[in-house]
Amino acid sequence: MRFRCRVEVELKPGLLDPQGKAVEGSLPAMGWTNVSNVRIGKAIWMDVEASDEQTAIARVQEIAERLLSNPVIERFVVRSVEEIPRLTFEDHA
Amino acid sequence: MRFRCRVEVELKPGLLDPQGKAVEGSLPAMGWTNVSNVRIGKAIWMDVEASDEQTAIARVQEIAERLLSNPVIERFVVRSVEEIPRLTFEDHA
Amino acid sequence: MPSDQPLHRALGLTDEELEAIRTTLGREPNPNELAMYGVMWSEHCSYKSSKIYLRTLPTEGRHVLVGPGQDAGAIDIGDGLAVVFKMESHSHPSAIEPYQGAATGVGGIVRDIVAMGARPIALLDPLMFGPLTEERNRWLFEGVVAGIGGYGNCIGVPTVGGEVHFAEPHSTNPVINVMCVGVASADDLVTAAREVHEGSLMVLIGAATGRDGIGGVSVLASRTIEEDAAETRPSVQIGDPFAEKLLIEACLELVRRDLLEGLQDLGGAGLTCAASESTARSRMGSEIDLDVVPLRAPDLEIWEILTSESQERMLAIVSPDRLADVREVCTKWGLASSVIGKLVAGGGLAVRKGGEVVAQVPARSLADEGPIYERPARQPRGLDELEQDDPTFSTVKASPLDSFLTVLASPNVASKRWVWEQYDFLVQGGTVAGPGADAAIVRIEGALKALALSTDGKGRFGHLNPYLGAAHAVAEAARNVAVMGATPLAITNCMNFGNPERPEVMWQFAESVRGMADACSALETPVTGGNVSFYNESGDSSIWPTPVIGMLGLIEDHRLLVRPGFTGPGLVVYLLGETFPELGGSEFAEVVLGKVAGRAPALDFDSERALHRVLIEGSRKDLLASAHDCSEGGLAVALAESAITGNVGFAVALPGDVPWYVTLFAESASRAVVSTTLEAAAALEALAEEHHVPVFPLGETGGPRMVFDSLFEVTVEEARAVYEGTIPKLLAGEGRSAPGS
Amino acid sequence: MSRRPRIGVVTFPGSLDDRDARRAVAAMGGEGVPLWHSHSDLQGVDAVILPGGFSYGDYLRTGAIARFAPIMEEVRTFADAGGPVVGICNGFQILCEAQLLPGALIRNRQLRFVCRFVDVRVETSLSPLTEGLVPGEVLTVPVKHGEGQFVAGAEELDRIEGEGLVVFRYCAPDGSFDDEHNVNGSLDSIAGVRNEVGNVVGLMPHPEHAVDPDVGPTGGQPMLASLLSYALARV
Ligand SMILES: Nc1ncnc2c1ncn2[C@@H]1O[C@H](COP(=O)(O)OP(=O)(O)O)[C@@H](O)[C@H]1O
Ligand SMILES: [Mg+2]
Repeated sequence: MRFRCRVEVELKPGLLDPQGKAVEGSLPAMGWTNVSNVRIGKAIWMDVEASDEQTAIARVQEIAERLLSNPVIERFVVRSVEEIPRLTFEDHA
Repeated sequence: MRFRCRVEVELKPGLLDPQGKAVEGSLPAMGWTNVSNVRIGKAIWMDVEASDEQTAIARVQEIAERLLSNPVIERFVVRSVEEIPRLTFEDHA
Repeated sequence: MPSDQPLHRALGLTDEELEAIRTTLGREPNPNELAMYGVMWSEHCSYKSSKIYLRTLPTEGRHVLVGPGQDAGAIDIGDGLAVVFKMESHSHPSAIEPYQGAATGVGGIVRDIVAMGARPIALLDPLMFGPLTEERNRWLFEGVVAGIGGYGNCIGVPTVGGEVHFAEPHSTNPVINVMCVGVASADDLVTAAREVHEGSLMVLIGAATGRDGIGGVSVLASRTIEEDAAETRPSVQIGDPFAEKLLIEACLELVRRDLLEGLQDLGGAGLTCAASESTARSRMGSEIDLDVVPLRAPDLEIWEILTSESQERMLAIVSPDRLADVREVCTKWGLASSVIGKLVAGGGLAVRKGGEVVAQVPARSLADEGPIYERPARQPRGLDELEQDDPTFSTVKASPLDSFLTVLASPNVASKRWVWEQYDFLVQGGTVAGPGADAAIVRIEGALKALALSTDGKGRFGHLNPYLGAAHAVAEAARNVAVMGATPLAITNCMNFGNPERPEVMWQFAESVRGMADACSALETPVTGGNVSFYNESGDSSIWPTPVIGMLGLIEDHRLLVRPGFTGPGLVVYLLGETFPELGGSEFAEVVLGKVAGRAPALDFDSERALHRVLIEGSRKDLLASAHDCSEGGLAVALAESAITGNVGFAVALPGDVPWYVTLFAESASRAVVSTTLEAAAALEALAEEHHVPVFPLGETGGPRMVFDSLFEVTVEEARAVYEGTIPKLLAGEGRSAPGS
Repeated sequence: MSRRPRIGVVTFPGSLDDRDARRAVAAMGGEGVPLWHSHSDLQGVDAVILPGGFSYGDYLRTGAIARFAPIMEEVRTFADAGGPVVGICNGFQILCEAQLLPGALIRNRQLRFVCRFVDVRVETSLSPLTEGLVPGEVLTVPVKHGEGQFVAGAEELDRIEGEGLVVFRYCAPDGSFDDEHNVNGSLDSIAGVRNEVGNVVGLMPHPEHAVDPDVGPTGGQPMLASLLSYALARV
């Protein structure tokens, strides 16, 4: 079976996110106030062939740990689309 | 009230995603097979002060449209954390 | 595709063009064939409006190895080496997606150079935007610069020069040109003269074909922006510079090991263009099989495969006995290679899919026999009045100091450091003089020889007088090379214009070509290639006619090069060349008097050549401590830049019989500010006199201040702050229009 | 007469300054030995340089994919045995990803690529690039990167500083530190670090682009001279 999985990677909380900060800084001049705490991470999607969802997620977990994130500065969460149906673009489902 | 919101931006389907392609291409050599269709997008989090969730989401929608994406090559979805509680890192909730 | 009009019109073909296709084929074309003719006969690919004019350009010279008509021109620089160079526009895609538009522009021109078998060693990027006070223009500017850097930096080709101009007409139509320069051993050049054989294989190398950029460049660049807005939007492509880097290395290894009979990039019009051009060039026919083309999406239509502009692909012609070696090289670099067809007898291009012939047309009819138009041309109304409105003798209310600071702070004049610091100008280790000098100097590996490279466009002059605008662009590009001590050899160019279906634009084009031709003949710098970019207009706003010239020069020993900055105190400063009362089209007239009007400065080719001789000989005889050409902002800016760059002040005396603003700000051609030691001064004067170049001692260098006679003085530090600060400040929001306005 | 040290320079897909590094090594009297990413063989070199560039396009994260290349196993073994390893720019990023060096490199504070000649101050003589140099010495070398901002968690940074692992810092021409000269916003102006043992060093500036007086300042000469003698001393 094929599972569409999603890894979200972001900088660890204590670290400054230069990109997020820049976006936040540009908002007021464009007329948007009341927005704070902007952080920019990655959303990585992939299809995994596996016998069941748990196996698929375990595989992605491993990939995320070793390749998709750098533990020195980042953390991540893995979800399969089954778990988060409403999150996705329509055709991902 | 403050709402934590999340925008996910990705390249439109059909467009080449060089990052996803490079990651996918490197997986077999690292021992991971059965993974395909890797696409890398952005996950952008922000806190929005607003009277209700709908207003917050509308604001983020606007920001995503004007600042965070270019409709020529990208598309996006906006969600507030209330809608997707299980997706997040613990302290995002 | 919209269904409310006949297919051929939806594909951009006229009824007459359809008729011509019917005549060629002797039957009704099928939809796939129509799509192929649609892209190949587009303005962008066929040059149908410009061809009759381009034929009048001088293309021959003793250094020319390859002239116009191939992927890029080539110049012999001696020692068995050839320099390959070409410029191209990517303005239309960049106007809707600046990062990717500019990035893929770099990728495309680099592949043109690689297709000739040359290693790309330098990039230059002439750019034009609307004023940075508008948010959208800042977005375009920042995105384009990031895109050029993002792609060029990642493939390891240094971006060593270019230019940036700002003018209102570019608000809706930014101009993005990129020039690439490569070097090959003359024996390795992959030219049309190579022998190809019946039965040789067509091998597609690199990326898979996807739905991105279907009809992209050819369609986008053959219409005006508002026609594009909705329908053609998705045709922007995403660049993959990493794939390009691998493609460069693989192709150059194939060339070095002599494994190829031909090599062609896939750019505008994609596979259709590459296949038909290679086939036509081979004077044979070919059969290609679309089932073999690697696809990114399985459901691509036939016409989509044929016209997709997916990036980072090349088509090689390979003899069957070399195929294994070719595949091995591709695999080494991690690239796919697919035998998609072969050369056959005859002159037809036959395309198969699923075992059936889905298109069959004479290759030459696509590649070489497109329509040619002699479109009506007419001088724009009001041009004479515009020339009459000359600002040279207007009353000037601003003080000399204020005028100076206003001109120095103009974004056209101010330092472009913010741009070029985003480019890796050092990689490959050959950059002897990078951005910031009049010309970039890139040394040939292992030799004292170096290339001198400059790009120049003169939009304001062209607006007033397209003939002179083009001629000045050539002269200034040559002067930029000569001030550094190099000899101008040849040019490439990119002609940026509005809609050729308007007679006024066609007239501007014809005049520009005439100006370019005259200047190139006079300066003995033949045209080896170029690109025409039409349809740079939207609504009633068209860009100024702007041919951009890419000049190639050569200096035999790079250690003799002369730089623009004053090298220390105690030097004698001279002005070479004569200043005339010419403020028409000047920076001063625009930013101080608020006028883009008047007569463009005159240009005398003999004076220009004489100046070059003095500069080049002056460098060879080591008579020059510094040299910098006078262009935008006139003498005042040339002096200020020499001081700011060299970090040393000066005091100059100015002639009293001419109004100060003419002396300081006229943009008369054929001039340079030079400095020399006291000991060499007499020899320099003698050299100038020998060549009949007027030489005026202005004063000397030294101290922390720039002293302009009794008119005003300003510290070098203060001037530097203005000069360096302008663009960063504009981008940081100072001087911005209010949000929402 | 001692032999010429053989300095291996690894080419990954997307490496760019590999030829420049070999040329610079040769100019300084060594021999630059090309090494290929997919080979598991260091050809008996005396030191290894991981050069600058955009390995795998710098996609995902800089250095993230290259660190899995077969040759990196050999580099790790070589480093563990005390062999000198130098990472320049992308090479530095790869060494951090491989956790052969502490910290990480993220996008420049200004979010733009920067190509500029900068001054760096030598902070320790205990590294292959600074063995003969005196702490406090200022060298002019170019940087050219988009992701060179050195970061580490607070504790890790304390350890890096505490153990004296900082090799270079961005500085003013007089050797003082300030925000203006911190070209990419790195923590503590850090431009280069070493490992605990002192045989592995990484830096964002490019010494290989600063050895030839015809093309610019020569602050890279003393660094590469140090590498060559360090490499020979081990043999
Ligand atoms: N403005 C010009 N001046 C001279 N030659 C030109 C000009 N524009 C185009 N050419 C020549 O016409 C040929 C076709 O140009 P182009 O389609 O841009 O090349 P390519 O097919 O490699 O993309 C090239 O050889 C080019 O050098
Ligand atoms: Mg071409």
